Amino acid sequence: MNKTNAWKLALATAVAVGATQVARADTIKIGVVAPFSGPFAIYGTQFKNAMDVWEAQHGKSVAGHKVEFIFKDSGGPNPSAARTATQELLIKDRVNYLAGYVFTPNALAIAPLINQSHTPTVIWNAATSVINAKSKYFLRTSMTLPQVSAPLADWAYANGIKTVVTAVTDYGPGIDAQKAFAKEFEAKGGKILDDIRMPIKTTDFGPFIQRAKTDKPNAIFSFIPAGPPAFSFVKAYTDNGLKADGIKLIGTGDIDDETTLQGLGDASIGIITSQHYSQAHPSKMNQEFVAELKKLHPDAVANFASVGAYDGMHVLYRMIEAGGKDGAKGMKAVIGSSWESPRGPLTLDPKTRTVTQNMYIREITKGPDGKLENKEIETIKNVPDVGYPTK
Amino acid sequence: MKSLLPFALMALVAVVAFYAFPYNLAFLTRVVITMILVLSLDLLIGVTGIDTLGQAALYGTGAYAAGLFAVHVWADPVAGLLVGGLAGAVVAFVSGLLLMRTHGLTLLMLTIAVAEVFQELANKLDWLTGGADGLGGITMNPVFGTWQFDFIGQTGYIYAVCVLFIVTAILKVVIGSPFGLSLRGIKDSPARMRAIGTPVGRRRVAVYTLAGAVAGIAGALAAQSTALVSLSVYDFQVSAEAMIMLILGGTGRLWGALIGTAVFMAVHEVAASVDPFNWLFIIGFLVLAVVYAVPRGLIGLPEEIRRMVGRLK
Amino acid sequence: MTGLEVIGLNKAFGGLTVARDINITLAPGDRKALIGPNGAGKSTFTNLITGILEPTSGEIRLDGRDIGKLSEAQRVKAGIAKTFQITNLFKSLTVRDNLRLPLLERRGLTGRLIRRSDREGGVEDEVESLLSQFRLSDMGDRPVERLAYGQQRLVEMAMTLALKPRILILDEPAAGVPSSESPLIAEAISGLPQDLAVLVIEHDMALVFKVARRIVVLVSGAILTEGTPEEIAADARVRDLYLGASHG
Amino acid sequence: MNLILSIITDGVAFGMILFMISVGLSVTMGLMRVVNLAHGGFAMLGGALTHWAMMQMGIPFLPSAVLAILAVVVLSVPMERVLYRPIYKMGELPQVLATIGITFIMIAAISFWLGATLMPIPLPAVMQGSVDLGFRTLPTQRIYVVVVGLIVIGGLFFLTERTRFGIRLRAAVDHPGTASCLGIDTSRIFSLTFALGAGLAALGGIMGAELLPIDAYYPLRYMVLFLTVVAVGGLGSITGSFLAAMALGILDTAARYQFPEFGTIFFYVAMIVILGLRPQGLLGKA
Repeated sequence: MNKTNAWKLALATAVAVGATQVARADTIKIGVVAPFSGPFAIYGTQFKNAMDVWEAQHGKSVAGHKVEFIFKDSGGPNPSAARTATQELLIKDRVNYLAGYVFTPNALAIAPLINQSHTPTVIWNAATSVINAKSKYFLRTSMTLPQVSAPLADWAYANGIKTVVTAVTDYGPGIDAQKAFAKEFEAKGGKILDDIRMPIKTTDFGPFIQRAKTDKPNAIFSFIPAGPPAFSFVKAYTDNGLKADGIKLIGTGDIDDETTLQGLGDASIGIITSQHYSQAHPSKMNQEFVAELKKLHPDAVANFASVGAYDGMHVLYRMIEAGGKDGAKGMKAVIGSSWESPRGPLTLDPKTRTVTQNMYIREITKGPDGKLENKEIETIKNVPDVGYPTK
Repeated sequence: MKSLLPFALMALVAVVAFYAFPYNLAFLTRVVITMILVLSLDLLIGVTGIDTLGQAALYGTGAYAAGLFAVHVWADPVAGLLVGGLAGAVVAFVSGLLLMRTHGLTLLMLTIAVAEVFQELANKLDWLTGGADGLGGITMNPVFGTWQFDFIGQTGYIYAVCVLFIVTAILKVVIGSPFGLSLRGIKDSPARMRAIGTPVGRRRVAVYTLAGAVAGIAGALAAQSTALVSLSVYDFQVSAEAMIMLILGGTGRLWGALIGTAVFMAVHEVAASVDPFNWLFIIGFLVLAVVYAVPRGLIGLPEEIRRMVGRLK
Repeated sequence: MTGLEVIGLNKAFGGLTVARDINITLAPGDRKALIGPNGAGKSTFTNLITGILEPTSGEIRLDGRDIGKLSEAQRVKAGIAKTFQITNLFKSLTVRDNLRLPLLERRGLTGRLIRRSDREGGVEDEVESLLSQFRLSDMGDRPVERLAYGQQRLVEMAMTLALKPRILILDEPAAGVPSSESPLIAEAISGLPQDLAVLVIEHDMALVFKVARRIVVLVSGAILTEGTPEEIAADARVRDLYLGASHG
Repeated sequence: MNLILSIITDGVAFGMILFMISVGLSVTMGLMRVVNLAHGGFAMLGGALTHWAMMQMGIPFLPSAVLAILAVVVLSVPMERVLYRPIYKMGELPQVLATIGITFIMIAAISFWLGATLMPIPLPAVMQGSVDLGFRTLPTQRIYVVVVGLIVIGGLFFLTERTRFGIRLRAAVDHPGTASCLGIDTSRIFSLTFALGAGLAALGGIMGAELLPIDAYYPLRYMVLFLTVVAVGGLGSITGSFLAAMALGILDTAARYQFPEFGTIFFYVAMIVILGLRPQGLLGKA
């Protein structure tokens, strides 16, 4: 095969599609790659629900451009499926923008593609800092783990927690979260008594909790990816009666996100987590967001994935508004811009292309409706992605 | 001549697919790679009667070996394939020394366990493998220094199809050889093979090693075409789906492996794009329909139809 | 001596002795039969000779060489082969393939990956001559599972013979064969090469007396007596113990 | 000393759950010679139905659990008749394919009906909190798990050793051909055993939901775990399943206490060693 031909075709199909057209009433296509099936299908559901809310509030077109979404199921962390799906979106469906991406390897796998096609890609979840360094076309409306865990260390030390046992899932993000927390906590003068790494496929967390208990720390810090293991971990904490011994549980918001919160039971009251979003965030915008969500999907709850997608929609719409099909123009318009989100004020940091956002320290309490909620008790303002690689 | 007919048909399908789905070449490439993996499984399950659920251990090691070779040593695709194949063979040989002593459920579970151990090791050795983030930074050189991997995946597809042809042809020759005949003998009756003086244990290890090489080549191709290797190459799902595709297509004749893979992945792709949330229903019903209607797999369909027509007469 | 010598063979599973001080010789041209009631230890004896079981004590010699430590496969290479009690063939393979396998194995060719299995000249000639010897030429390309049972037994014997053994153990060659097909088996045994040492283990007394020149009687893992068919037929103990009991 | 006691208590509680879910699988696999990958699906159905009854219908824990188990049992009988019976004679590979298909449909049905979220089962007040054992505290729920587990194994012993059904069941497991010759109605035994296995799985799913939380993908997520217990215990052996579940539970727990960083590897290496030494499982027939 002739390589120049291939390149021409690639350019014709994916890169320069309509870059010079400014005709109105055209259709802008956006590919959404996320797990819609499989053990992580909850992410796809949360994304889709939040998109419905956005469309209900802001319509299906912007500045005269019709916006069309094409969904591709990536399953779990499966870079080859994610890459194939993305390639098809770019070549066959000729999408102008990409969005979604829940897992780090999936996002990393498409970096070479969007570098060639120059397609702005809004990451709605994947949370490793290094992703955005791999392509300047990545924009991120979720967060990065250091953003979340470092502020929690400050809060913990300031609130009488001097000794901590860390217990994190034994894989990249878990270790990153542990390091970010430990570094900050020890810098303040706190002490890490033990660092427990828990295998990814752990089912019974009781032993880890027992082991942590023997060290008699003021608190256990934990990061476990949201889902069944996080749920069992918190259950093991509450069931083993550590609260009575005065050992607090603190962690990233993954361990008590809204999709599992009600199942944790009243025993979980008092658990402290840090994250960028709580369904109970007391702002008018958030109340409207949640109200609209409940109207469209009565059983749904809003969590971090919801706002990742909702703000992702904001970024996509602003880009389309400014540039239509011209992704470069669109990106120029949104990078550095600030806006109000259901989670609070956001700025798309020009350096890291991840949103700078408030971090909230939340405590599980019983809300006015008798249901459990993550009540925000402290706000750390404007936290950038502190983990972005400095060359 | 007759034996070349299926190859001609295969070539025709490959060419037609290339022109009929010019925008789905990435997907087609994945299908072709999976076909190679399923072929390796057919050599074990279909030909020799060794039921395993651990192809992921061989496939994944091939992928990591090829990925690491490309990043640290030489980014030549063909050399990478050989390295992947070699890695798969080595893992198969070493683990086979233990695994091939067992049968049935025990063998299934042990092969699963080996794949799980490899996955955990790859996670632990994150300085080498990139851990949960995956092994990135793979940029392949042009194939034979001439054909550059292009954006829409034409080179990747043609390259993978060529590898599939070579692998299928080699396996056909092997199955038709005295060695292959002895494998089919082992499937029918290991006890009898022993009684005619065949060292059955060694033969099983040998075929497992060969299958390891083929699975490793499939893994290497996957690593090269995705340009990233993640822990998911060792997933139980990889082994399990390969087995489903093989049984779906029909075991023992290689063509069943190809048909099963093509049908399963095509149905999955179409069903998932029609309804990303509930496609599993479709796959479930497809699988059940095949079991109850054509227990020997899709490759037995023509005969089954002939028999039904015969009954009507 | 040439041939098989079994000297003082014992086998015990825990406290249970299943073979007790067995001494048997089998020289080229011998036609011996091993008989005995159910549970006498005939299968154990076969398994000890072919290497499936390891003896507790005693020696097994082939041409004066101790083969007690050799594996099953190695003993086949050394020249000891047996047929199976219940047909144990490669059911999905054709009759020709069933014969090719032992022939290829005997020549040490089954490790070959390249040549086609049906293109080895010497092997193919031998396949055809075995087929005609056992009158199976018409059905050579049929899968074995589609053959009548008696014919399957013949394939079984042809396969074992293909190994060119010097010691042939026929383990109940007529088991399960309808009596109408039984003469086929006797005829096939009579047609075996003259220099072959044959040990027949059989229940069918008519067959035993037709083919055997000497008969060994095994009871409770030990040899009761050995003699010509006439001597055995006249032996009162054998009558009581075996012939009378099982035919009565 | 405390450590050892801790390992044993946690290990036994974990092992009991593994036992309850896996024993039905072991017996059905031993009896019907069917590789039933859909077994975890019954545990999931039990959990999901309990969740649904409690959260959507407001029924308390105990009646919800009982209703869920009954529903699973009732469902399993026609399933065995229609879906399983044709595959008994088919050989392992079509069985794998058929039961994985059944699993897929179960998953798709539950995620269609109840969504992809976790389905928590709130515990009644008596089972909440923890109990002080002197050397440590133990979640009260685990005490119930152990007690229920002991009742199950006691009941199974009574059933297999002391009842006509049990004698026939053992005969059918040990000599499948002979049993039907002796006039034992094997098809009825298959039905009853299958239903019993499904019911036990549902019970295990509900009792184990604290450790193995229920969601639609439960049958695939824990399939390997349950099969491990069956393989290590030996096909068809109730005692074997019990020993295997206890051994794996305690081993796994010990690894978590002592060297969590090698947890998964340790579990699988232990399994490789056990099965390498005893390919038929602890109490499997050779």
